[in-house]
Amino acid sequence: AGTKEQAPGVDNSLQKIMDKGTIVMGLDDNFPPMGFRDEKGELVGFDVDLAKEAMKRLGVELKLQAIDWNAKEQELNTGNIDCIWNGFTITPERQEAMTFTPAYIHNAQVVVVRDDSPYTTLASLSGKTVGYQAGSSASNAIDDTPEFKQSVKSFVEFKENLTGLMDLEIGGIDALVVDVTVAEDNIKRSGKPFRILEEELAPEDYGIGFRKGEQKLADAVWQQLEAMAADGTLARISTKWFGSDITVVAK
Amino acid sequence: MEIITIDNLQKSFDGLGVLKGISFTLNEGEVLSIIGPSGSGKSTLLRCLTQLEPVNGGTINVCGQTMVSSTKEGVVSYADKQTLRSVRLNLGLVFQNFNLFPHMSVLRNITEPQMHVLKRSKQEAEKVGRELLKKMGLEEKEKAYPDQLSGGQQQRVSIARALALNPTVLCFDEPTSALDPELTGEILRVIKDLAKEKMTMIVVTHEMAFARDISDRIIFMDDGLIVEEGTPEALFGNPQNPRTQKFLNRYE
Amino acid sequence: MEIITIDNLQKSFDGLGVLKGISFTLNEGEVLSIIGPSGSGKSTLLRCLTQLEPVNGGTINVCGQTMVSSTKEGVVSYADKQTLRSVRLNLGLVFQNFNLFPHMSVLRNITEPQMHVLKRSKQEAEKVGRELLKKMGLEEKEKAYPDQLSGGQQQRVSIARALALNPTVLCFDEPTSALDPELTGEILRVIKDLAKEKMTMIVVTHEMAFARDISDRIIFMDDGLIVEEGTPEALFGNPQNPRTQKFLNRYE
Amino acid sequence: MGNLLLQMLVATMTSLKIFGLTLLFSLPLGMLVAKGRMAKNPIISNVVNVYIMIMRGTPLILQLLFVYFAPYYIFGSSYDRFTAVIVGYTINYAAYFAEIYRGGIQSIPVGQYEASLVLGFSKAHTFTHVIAPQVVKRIIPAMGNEVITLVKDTALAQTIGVAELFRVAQNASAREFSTMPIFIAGVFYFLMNAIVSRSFDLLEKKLNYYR
Amino acid sequence: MGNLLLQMLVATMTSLKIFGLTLLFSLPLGMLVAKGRMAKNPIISNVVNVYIMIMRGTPLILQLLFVYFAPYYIFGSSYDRFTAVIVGYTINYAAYFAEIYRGGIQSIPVGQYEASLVLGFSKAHTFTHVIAPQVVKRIIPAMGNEVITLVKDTALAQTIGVAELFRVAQNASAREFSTMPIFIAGVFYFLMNAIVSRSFDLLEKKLNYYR
Ligand SMILES: Nc1ncnc2c1ncn2[C@@H]1O[C@H](COP(=O)(O)OP(=O)(O)OP(=O)(O)O)[C@@H](O)[C@H]1O
Ligand SMILES: Nc1ncnc2c1ncn2[C@@H]1O[C@H](COP(=O)(O)OP(=O)(O)OP(=O)(O)O)[C@@H](O)[C@H]1O
Ligand SMILES: [Mg+2]
Ligand SMILES: [Mg+2]
Repeated sequence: AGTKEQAPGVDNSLQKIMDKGTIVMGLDDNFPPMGFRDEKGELVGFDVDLAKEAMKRLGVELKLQAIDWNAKEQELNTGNIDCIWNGFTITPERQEAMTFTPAYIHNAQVVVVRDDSPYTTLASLSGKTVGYQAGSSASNAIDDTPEFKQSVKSFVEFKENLTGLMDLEIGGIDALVVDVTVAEDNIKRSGKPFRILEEELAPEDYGIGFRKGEQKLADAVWQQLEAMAADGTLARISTKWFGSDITVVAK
Repeated sequence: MEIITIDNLQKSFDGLGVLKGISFTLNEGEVLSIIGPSGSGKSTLLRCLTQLEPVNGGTINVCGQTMVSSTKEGVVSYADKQTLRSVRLNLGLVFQNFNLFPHMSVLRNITEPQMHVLKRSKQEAEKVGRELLKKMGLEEKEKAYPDQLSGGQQQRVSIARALALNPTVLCFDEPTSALDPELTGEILRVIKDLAKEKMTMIVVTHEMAFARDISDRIIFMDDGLIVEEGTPEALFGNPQNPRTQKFLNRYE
Repeated sequence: MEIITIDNLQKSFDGLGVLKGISFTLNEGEVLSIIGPSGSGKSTLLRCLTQLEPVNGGTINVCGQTMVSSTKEGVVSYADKQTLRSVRLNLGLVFQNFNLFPHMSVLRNITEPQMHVLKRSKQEAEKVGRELLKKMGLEEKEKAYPDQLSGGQQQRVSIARALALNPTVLCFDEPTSALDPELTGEILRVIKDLAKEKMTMIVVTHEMAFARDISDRIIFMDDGLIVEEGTPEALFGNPQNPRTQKFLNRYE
Repeated sequence: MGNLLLQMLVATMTSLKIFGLTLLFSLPLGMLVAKGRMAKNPIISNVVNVYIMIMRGTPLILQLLFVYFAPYYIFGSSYDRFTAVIVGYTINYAAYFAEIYRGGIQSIPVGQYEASLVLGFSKAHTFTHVIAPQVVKRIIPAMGNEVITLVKDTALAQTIGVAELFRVAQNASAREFSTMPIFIAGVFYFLMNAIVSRSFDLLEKKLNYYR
Repeated sequence: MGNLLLQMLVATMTSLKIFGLTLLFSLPLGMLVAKGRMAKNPIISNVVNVYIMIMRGTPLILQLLFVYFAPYYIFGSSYDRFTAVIVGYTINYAAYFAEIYRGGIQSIPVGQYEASLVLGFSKAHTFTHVIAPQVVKRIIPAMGNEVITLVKDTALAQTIGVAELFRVAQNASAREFSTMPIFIAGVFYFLMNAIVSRSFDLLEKKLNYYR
């Protein structure tokens, strides 16, 4: 991994970004509230606000690039984007393949069900049909919860969380595994009768992903986040999107 | 015995009269030729008779069954389905351009109608088919497909197909006009043979010499009407109507 | 003056000889007819002459330019592109089935080659075109498209198209065989007129009476060879070769 | 690697099931639609025409979403996603097949009908024994093209969550950080289509016993 | 709602850009491919044939992913996603157009070439003034079908992250939790295709001045 012109062992990633003056951030433009398009078609969201501020402080221009989430690894590897910053869960496999910052938010994969359904625990979903977004960390979370994985009758993969939620609404699936942030946001905005099971799947951390070996760039971005935590910017942005400070930087 | 009686037959396309009151009778064993200039309504007459076109007025009676009749006020009433079907079976039609079934072998073209319409067994149908093919001089061709035959051979197969259903009357619409002169001979010979066997036939043709040769009676049509009618000798030897005279002049 | 000299012309398709050594000359102002049974190689001869088919041996000389020659050993050598082009311009060919350009108006069919090949201006080309159409009795049809014309009219347009390039020799390959008898007359009259104007022509035809009428000389071909050659009087009145006699017999 | 191939083979079975069931239902349904399109009743023929225009004028993905979700919003009830895929593909392909059938039927010379009528064939017999066999021969090339498109279109079933070949290939590709699985899927589709092509060629040759 | 429509119109512009650019490049490229397919040199014609078979035998989605990502793995460099979309669509549609061109060219009677030759037309002039105009007329119905398919296929550009109409509709649908935007997109596609259909009908009529 890493760009090819880079000599082995030499990390000039930060220098390259500073020289270029821009950094391209890849995100799924359909992943509220972390990143999505508002009514005007502008990319907005918690992660977008964070990235804008951090890059401003770093002194580079931020370019947002919507990508197909299924192809994010290729997008990063082929240099079409410089980082993935979009509620991106840190997993051991991903850490093998790319360089992460530390966690800036704790997240959990939760299970969304219809309000009128009888399910209250993971065990109660035994023999039922469960959905998740293809290529998302929900699939890893399920893999990491083998009893749950085995008890479920079948899994359905969707290209979009939205399709999954719609499918949940019409009863095509009994439950949808999704990030807690996404789940809460969707329930709030759609006003649909969904609820979240208390029992969580693997708790997880969101980080920012860079090409493997681009540690200097990752460190530089992380420093900006720490600074933002220190002066309260981070808390302000979190409150705007989630109603409270849920970040974990420097805590 | 009268096999076909047509009375005051009327037919128009889009309000334009094509048959303007045709009446004639056909007796058993008789060969009737219909001649006349292009557009005079000869084909339309055969098509009305064989139920390929609905008529606008008049009466058609076939083998004692009234196929269609109409009141003075012009209300046309066709017979019930059953009768129409039985009338249709009394009439065989040989098309100008054969209309063989291209996806069936020559023999199958002849057996298929027998099996479906007369409910003959396959064996019986094939026996009849082979006999007819032999009569038509096509015993070698039973396995061939229509496109592998010359036009004259195709026309003979289509005659055999019609004969296989034992029609009381066989109608021909210019059976040689899609054939080049060389092939015309074959077909005319076949029809002559049928005439000798006293097959009742109506032949629309522009082969004057042939019409004269085989017919018991000839009808000359022009502009939707029968202008003159008579024996070949009378019509060709001594035509009465000026239009007939003019028409026949061209052919001398 | 000799315009075309063909010597020992040979042509085979897939090793099968179709022209087996044809030699003749054509003089200025002469009308040469080529007759013979189907498959004797008449069309192939015209196609070799007009470069639509490559030859396998022999020499062709047109207007003093050697188009193709070959050694005793059978090595065929064509002239350079420039010469071939100029030879082609000396020869006009009228096809059996016209080959008009269906997407061009009648006038455009005639002007397009003049403008592209002779680099005439549009004005000049249209002037020539209109004159030729008048000569062909088609002055009213210049704006029509080929599919709106009868076969005979189409053939006359194709003759005008060839004439517009001022060919030294005009070749016809059965110019009437795609026409029904009624339309044949028009074309034969046009060719007769051209003969009267001393246009040099080669006419492949199966209209014996016509060949006899217009030709200065007639060649009878059979099986890739010239069997007999002579004036119409000699060839029709007193054919020497038994094959010629037999062929002409059919047409009496 | 062996595991990946196995997984892809399983997913290929799903793709083939979509393919097979769609053909099974849309081939006869297409005939009904064609009959409707040619109906003498102008209401029927116009309604069917609008249906055909919508099916041909909008993306299949969108039709799939619609077929799966609309019934819930309209009738408050829903059904199995695989069934929805089959329904969506079937009504889409029936429209395409209908137009091919119609072209084929209308190209049969009227003389074939007239000969059948005069010989006394029933309407049903005329259709099954005279017209249909000739139509089949004429439409084979067009049908071949459409069936090849169907093989490729099965890749869109993932839109409503059916794990067919292409979905599985994309997952594997993400998991292994490599385009290889997608490339392998390409080879699979190519092979399936090679088989379809070849079958239609053979069929065409087989029906060449007459012109 | 007004805002949504505006957004969708903007996205429609992207879809139309893909549509227009693809046509701009694939129409002439298709002619080159057709020439290659008909080349006397068997190596050229076979290579081109394999290319056509791959383009027709594998899903367009897969080709898009391949075109966008493969260059990096092979050459170590990558390029703009919109460019990749245009390249992907162009090489795909060029293959389809090539086969249509080839059918058209091969249906022109040999007499047209012979007449041109005997009249002394150059090869280029024969092609541009005699053959091509007749080919255009003959291929219009087939081209019409293919162009309609292209309109719908623009919806697949989202596979490599291009925000065309269908992507935007899906986003809006997620935001507003409603299928309405997708339905509206369907109407947009339908209208675009109605325009395409109508244009081809008019063109066909216009070229009907000769048979
Ligand atoms: N289906 C039709 N619709 C409208 N007019 C028709 C139809 N069929 C025949 N006609 C017209 O009816 C008239 C008689 O046609 P018909 O074919 O019966 O003449 P015909 O005597 O058989 O001529 P021909 O010797 O040329 O075959 C013609 O003017 C023809 O144009
Ligand atoms: N392109 C070809 N390939 C193979 N054989 C051919 C080809 N063109 C002509 N022939 C054969 O060459 C022979 C002569 O054909 P040609 O057309 O020159 O005869 P023709 O004298 O013009 O006959 P017709 O009077 O029927 O036009 C025939 O046997 C024909 O089958
Ligand atoms: Mg008639
Ligand atoms: Mg010839």
